[in-house]
Amino acid sequence: MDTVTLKMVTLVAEPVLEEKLTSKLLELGAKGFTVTDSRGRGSRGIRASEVPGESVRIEVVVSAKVADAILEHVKQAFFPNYAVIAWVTTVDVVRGDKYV
Amino acid sequence: MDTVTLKMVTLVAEPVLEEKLTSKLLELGAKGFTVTDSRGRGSRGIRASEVPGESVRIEVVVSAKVADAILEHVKQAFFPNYAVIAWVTTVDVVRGDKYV
Amino acid sequence: MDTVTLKMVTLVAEPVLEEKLTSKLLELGAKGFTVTDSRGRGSRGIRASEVPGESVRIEVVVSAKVADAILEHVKQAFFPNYAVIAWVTTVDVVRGDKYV
Amino acid sequence: MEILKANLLSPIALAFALGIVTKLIKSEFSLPKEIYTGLSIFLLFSLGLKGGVELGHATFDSVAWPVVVTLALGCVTPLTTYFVLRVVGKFSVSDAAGIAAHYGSVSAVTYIAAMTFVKSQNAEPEGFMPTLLTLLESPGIHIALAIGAIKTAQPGQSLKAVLHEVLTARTMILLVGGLLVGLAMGEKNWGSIEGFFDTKGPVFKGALTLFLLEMGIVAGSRFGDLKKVGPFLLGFGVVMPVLHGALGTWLGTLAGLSVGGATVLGTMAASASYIAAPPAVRVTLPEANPTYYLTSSLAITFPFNILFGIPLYFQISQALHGGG
Amino acid sequence: MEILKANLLSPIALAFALGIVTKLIKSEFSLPKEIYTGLSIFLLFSLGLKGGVELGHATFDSVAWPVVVTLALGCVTPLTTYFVLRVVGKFSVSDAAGIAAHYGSVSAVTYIAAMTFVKSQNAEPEGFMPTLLTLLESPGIHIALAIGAIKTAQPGQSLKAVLHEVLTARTMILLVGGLLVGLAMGEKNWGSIEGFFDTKGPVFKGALTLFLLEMGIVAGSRFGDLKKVGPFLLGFGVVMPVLHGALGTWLGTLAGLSVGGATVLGTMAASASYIAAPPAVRVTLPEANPTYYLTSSLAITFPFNILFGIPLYFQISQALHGGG
Amino acid sequence: MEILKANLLSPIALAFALGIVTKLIKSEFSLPKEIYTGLSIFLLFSLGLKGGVELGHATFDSVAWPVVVTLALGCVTPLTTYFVLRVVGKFSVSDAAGIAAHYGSVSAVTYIAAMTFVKSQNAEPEGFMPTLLTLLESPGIHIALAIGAIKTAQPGQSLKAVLHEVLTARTMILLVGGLLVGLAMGEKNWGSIEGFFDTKGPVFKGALTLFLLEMGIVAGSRFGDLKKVGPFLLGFGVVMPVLHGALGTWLGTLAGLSVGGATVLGTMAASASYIAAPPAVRVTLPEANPTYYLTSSLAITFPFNILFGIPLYFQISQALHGGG
Ligand SMILES: Nc1ncnc2c1ncn2[C@@H]1O[C@H](COP(=O)(O)O)[C@@H](O)[C@H]1O
Ligand SMILES: Nc1ncnc2c1ncn2[C@@H]1O[C@H](COP(=O)(O)O)[C@@H](O)[C@H]1O
Ligand SMILES: Nc1ncnc2c1ncn2[C@@H]1O[C@H](COP(=O)(O)O)[C@@H](O)[C@H]1O
Ligand code: NA
Ligand code: NA
Ligand code: NA
Repeated sequence: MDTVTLKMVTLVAEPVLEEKLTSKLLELGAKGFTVTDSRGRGSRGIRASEVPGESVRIEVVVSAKVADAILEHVKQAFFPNYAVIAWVTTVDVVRGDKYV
Repeated sequence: MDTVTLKMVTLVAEPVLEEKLTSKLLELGAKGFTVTDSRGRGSRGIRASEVPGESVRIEVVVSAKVADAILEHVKQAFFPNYAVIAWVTTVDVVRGDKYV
Repeated sequence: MDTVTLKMVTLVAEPVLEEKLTSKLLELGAKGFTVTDSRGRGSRGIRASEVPGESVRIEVVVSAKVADAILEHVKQAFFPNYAVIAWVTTVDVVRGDKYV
Repeated sequence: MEILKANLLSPIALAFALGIVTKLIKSEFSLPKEIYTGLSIFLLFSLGLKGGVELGHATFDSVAWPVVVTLALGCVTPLTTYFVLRVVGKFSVSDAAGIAAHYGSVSAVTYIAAMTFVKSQNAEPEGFMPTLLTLLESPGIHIALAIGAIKTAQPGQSLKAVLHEVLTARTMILLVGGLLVGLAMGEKNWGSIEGFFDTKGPVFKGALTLFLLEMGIVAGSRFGDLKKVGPFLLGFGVVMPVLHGALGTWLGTLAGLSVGGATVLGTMAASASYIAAPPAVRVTLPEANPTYYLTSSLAITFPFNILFGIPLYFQISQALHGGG
Repeated sequence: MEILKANLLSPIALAFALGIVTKLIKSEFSLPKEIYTGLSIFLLFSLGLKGGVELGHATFDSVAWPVVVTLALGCVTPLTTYFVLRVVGKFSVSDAAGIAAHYGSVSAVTYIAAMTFVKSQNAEPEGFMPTLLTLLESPGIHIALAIGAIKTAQPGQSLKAVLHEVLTARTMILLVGGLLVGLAMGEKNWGSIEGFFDTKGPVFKGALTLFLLEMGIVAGSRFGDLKKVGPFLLGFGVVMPVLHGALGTWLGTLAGLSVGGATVLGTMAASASYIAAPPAVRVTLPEANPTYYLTSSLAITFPFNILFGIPLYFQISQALHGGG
Repeated sequence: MEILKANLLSPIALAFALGIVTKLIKSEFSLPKEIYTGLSIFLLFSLGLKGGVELGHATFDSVAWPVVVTLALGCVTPLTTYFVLRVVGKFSVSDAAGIAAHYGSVSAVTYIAAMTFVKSQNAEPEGFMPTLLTLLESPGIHIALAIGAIKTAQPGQSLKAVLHEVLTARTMILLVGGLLVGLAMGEKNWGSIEGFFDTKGPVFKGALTLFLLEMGIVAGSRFGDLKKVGPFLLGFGVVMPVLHGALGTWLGTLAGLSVGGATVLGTMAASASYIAAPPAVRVTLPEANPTYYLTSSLAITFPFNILFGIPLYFQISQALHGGG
């Protein structure tokens, strides 16, 4: 099977940030993203929505370089004031040229 | 901890394909799957459902061989006409013999 | 980018177990978790909820040691009687010191 | 026969049957989970409110005996269920206790259907019936789970958690809470919302019709498991409710309930919980096979009561009251 | 003009327009999907129930000819659509067949709007209209998909699966099922729930108003695609419904339908499905471009019919019946 | 006292209290989010429609002064809030501005409760009250966020995005849109849906009762944070609404509003937004602590107004109108 090795960045964040984060992802070079509604607990429990504990989980498949840019941006723009968590894993993607 | 190293294939697809995809997964040798409703953006934005941008995210833990068969099938049967994205990652599974 | 390499454990389980599992995760050392509603099929098809096939998908980023403890606990306390599936993958986490 | 026909041609029985057929023809259709939950919230809260408003008119004397027999039913029905299953049915301790928790508790939907039926037969039940429903909900679950926990020598440390969960669950909040709200607001305030919450009005009956359509779908989706549970449980799911139903109707009549009230109490005793009991049993007695308790309560006893049991208990009640 | 104005100032047309404006000003507002589904379930089931109750009064003779012309419309409209698109519009086989599946079927919401409109004009349609709606729903989809499958030489093995899906889908279960339930329960039982399900009552009309608010949002969110489909499809989306609408009204009148009934049949023929057809086409004819069939049916034909088509077919019907 | 008692025993106050108790006994029960949203859509749209129908009867003169004082309140209340918090409460710029955005805007649910209350007291408010509600919604948020952005020297580039979001949000679409729809359709068409949307009818009041049950749960789930916000904010959450409420009632009376109308305007001024303001503040002023603004508006001011504030402003209004 012909696959390309890329990075998948997963961000879990407060729902109010969905729009801000996803438009930033595209700006930084992502070609798409997948968002899932989820709930969770972390160190802060800050919630600026009616539904306590609710968060959005954003997955984005990108090149290693874009992944780094995303993490850098998230760290600087969101970590100080928002409940965001970010992790990266390595994935093999079919039709991977679409995402770089 | 006693784990088996397997592959996890994630497929993100239009909702109309859920039934088609999951029955194919079982046919190709998967022993189970997990589906989550999600939304997203990609290169096409095709939507044949009432809810724009909605998609299903299917995770399936399988052997490397089955993973390859799944990717091969998805590539041939769905990539030309449908908005499907597929990636594979390596996972350590407890009670892993259940899935091969 | 400054990241820490950690483990991400994913558990897929019957909804009635959500509370039991997540409180156990925190007890075993996890600092947070993310839960998503999902549906799926596996080897048993046991369903003790009104919605057939519904399950919860719990993701938790932890140190390798805690990951092992979680798997060990899940194996002993849940595998005999419940429909639970567990897998582990390696992730690079930003602000990773928060999770150990 | 007249009464049975009246029941089978009622909108709610027909909607329930349509739900079953929907599953039998393998349709994917079902109500969204949130709509189903919303309807059940409306129905339960309406019942609680109306019960509270009417409880304001009841005297202590008229309520005391019905409360006593209801609590007695809550203690007896899990035990009869358990012993029948152990002794006659040769079920394991866990399975027998798991099923007993269901038959010892009560199905709120069956209760609502019985209330609607007797009202349509002009046998208005007592106003405090929702009080009895809440009293009958939890004892059976706890007695059965306690038996299971003791016999299988489990620590049972989670029994208290289960008790809290049952007592603070949706049904309880809406019924007990609605009762208190209804009691506090009184007739005058009730007048301003009666057109919406009245349990004899079209909104309530319409919502109930839609709800039973979905319940039919839920019950019908369990029909595939009927062959897995064996002939004993099939018979048990019909015979046990008849016995409990007759017992409840008789005790209700002794306690001074009207024809309608005794019918509803009998129906409660006959019904098996499938909302409160399943998660409690799943967490406390994980070895109990869910296929047994879910299929018997949901795919056998529930449809039986909705379609045939309620008119039967009504006729028993009429006979016991010297009518019929 | 009077009739057009009456329609444009009706709550449902105004709510629909508000929904479109909501999207035009780029608001994120929309009804939760579950509420939208819940409303559609209520509306369809009400229609089925009421139709069933009224079908009880119909004679075989009065129903026979309307059934025949309805089936004829189900066979003719996909073919006219297909050939117009192929010959005049030069569309590919897949695209033409995909669009034909939509225009050969029927939009339940447009049907509901037509029913509500003619009733408000005191032109009560026949009681068996829901029967005709169900008859018209599936043939068009199958004929069009069969053409597409044959012409593109695909195995077409999934046509049977598509048929099962359409026949067991929400609309069918609720309309056909509701019809049978209504037929079985009869006038007497209907009385107890009429205040909730009556298709002339405020609950139905209120739910319909909210539903059309959401439909306006859904249609409005497709407006951005209007420039992608080209001028031909824009014109097609208005001219085709007028032709089919006139044909349906005429055939309905020939078959003996009243002014209201013929108007509703004409509206059905004029309308394009956007609930049952899209997933069927997406799965069976994946090469067909969804932008074409979704935009023409949802963003052109649907608003046209709701705002202008229905009063037009009503006037045609009046003229054909020698009135107006 | 009579008036306070009438309010505390109303279905909506009791349902709200039940919601709070539900959380205090640690129940997991709550309405599904979609049902909650659906109810709020129904309530807001009903208000808009009714307001629009009645606005058709209003003269320019009767509306002009109320509009002026409403806009004045929209400018004054965020400023008073900000300075009290900065000067007396020693809050940081961000926290003070964040809270000011909440108290400068308005809580639609509190508004609805006030409308229902004064109507039940036969003090029918003016028909254009929904117009005033929409006018009061956004200025406060913008003034407060602008102060915060200027004082913390942030670029504030997102202020425009926030403005668009507030103006196209659910509340605005439904109130302003409903108003226009109601205005366009007129009395005659309103008649056909009045039984569903009438803000004095049982459907509206029933939906409001269920909605306030959920609001009680939401408010109650914030009670755990009360000890985190300190005694100052606790007092502030009660004193500030009384001051703003008296000011609003007085200005409303000056502007010529009736007893009921002035009460409702006072309630609006007294209320703090917890739907529109929180996301706007979270995105624009991330350093502001959400625990402060959410707890004070939702767990203190909101219950205070629902249970005690509204009858108080009503009595102030009666006194100002020379009655009481
Ligand atoms: N260790 C973790 N593993 C998985 N998800 C987490 C973890 N910690 C936090 N989260 C998620 O991130 C969100 C914000 O966390 P925090 O910023 O720590 O409050 C939570 O609601 C969780 O959904
Ligand atoms: N780079 C990406 N990362 C994550 N998900 C993606 C990505 N690209 C596309 N998707 C998902 O795949 C779906 C279809 O994408 P496409 O075929 O590119 O239109 C989208 O709705 C997204 O949910
Ligand atoms: N191979 C698999 N890959 C992904 N998810 C699975 C797999 N097998 C089971 N699951 C999930 O785990 C749940 C329980 O599985 P089981 O215990 O096998 O019945 C299912 O409902 C699925 O959501
Ligand atoms: Na029972
Ligand atoms: Na058509
Ligand atoms: Na205010």
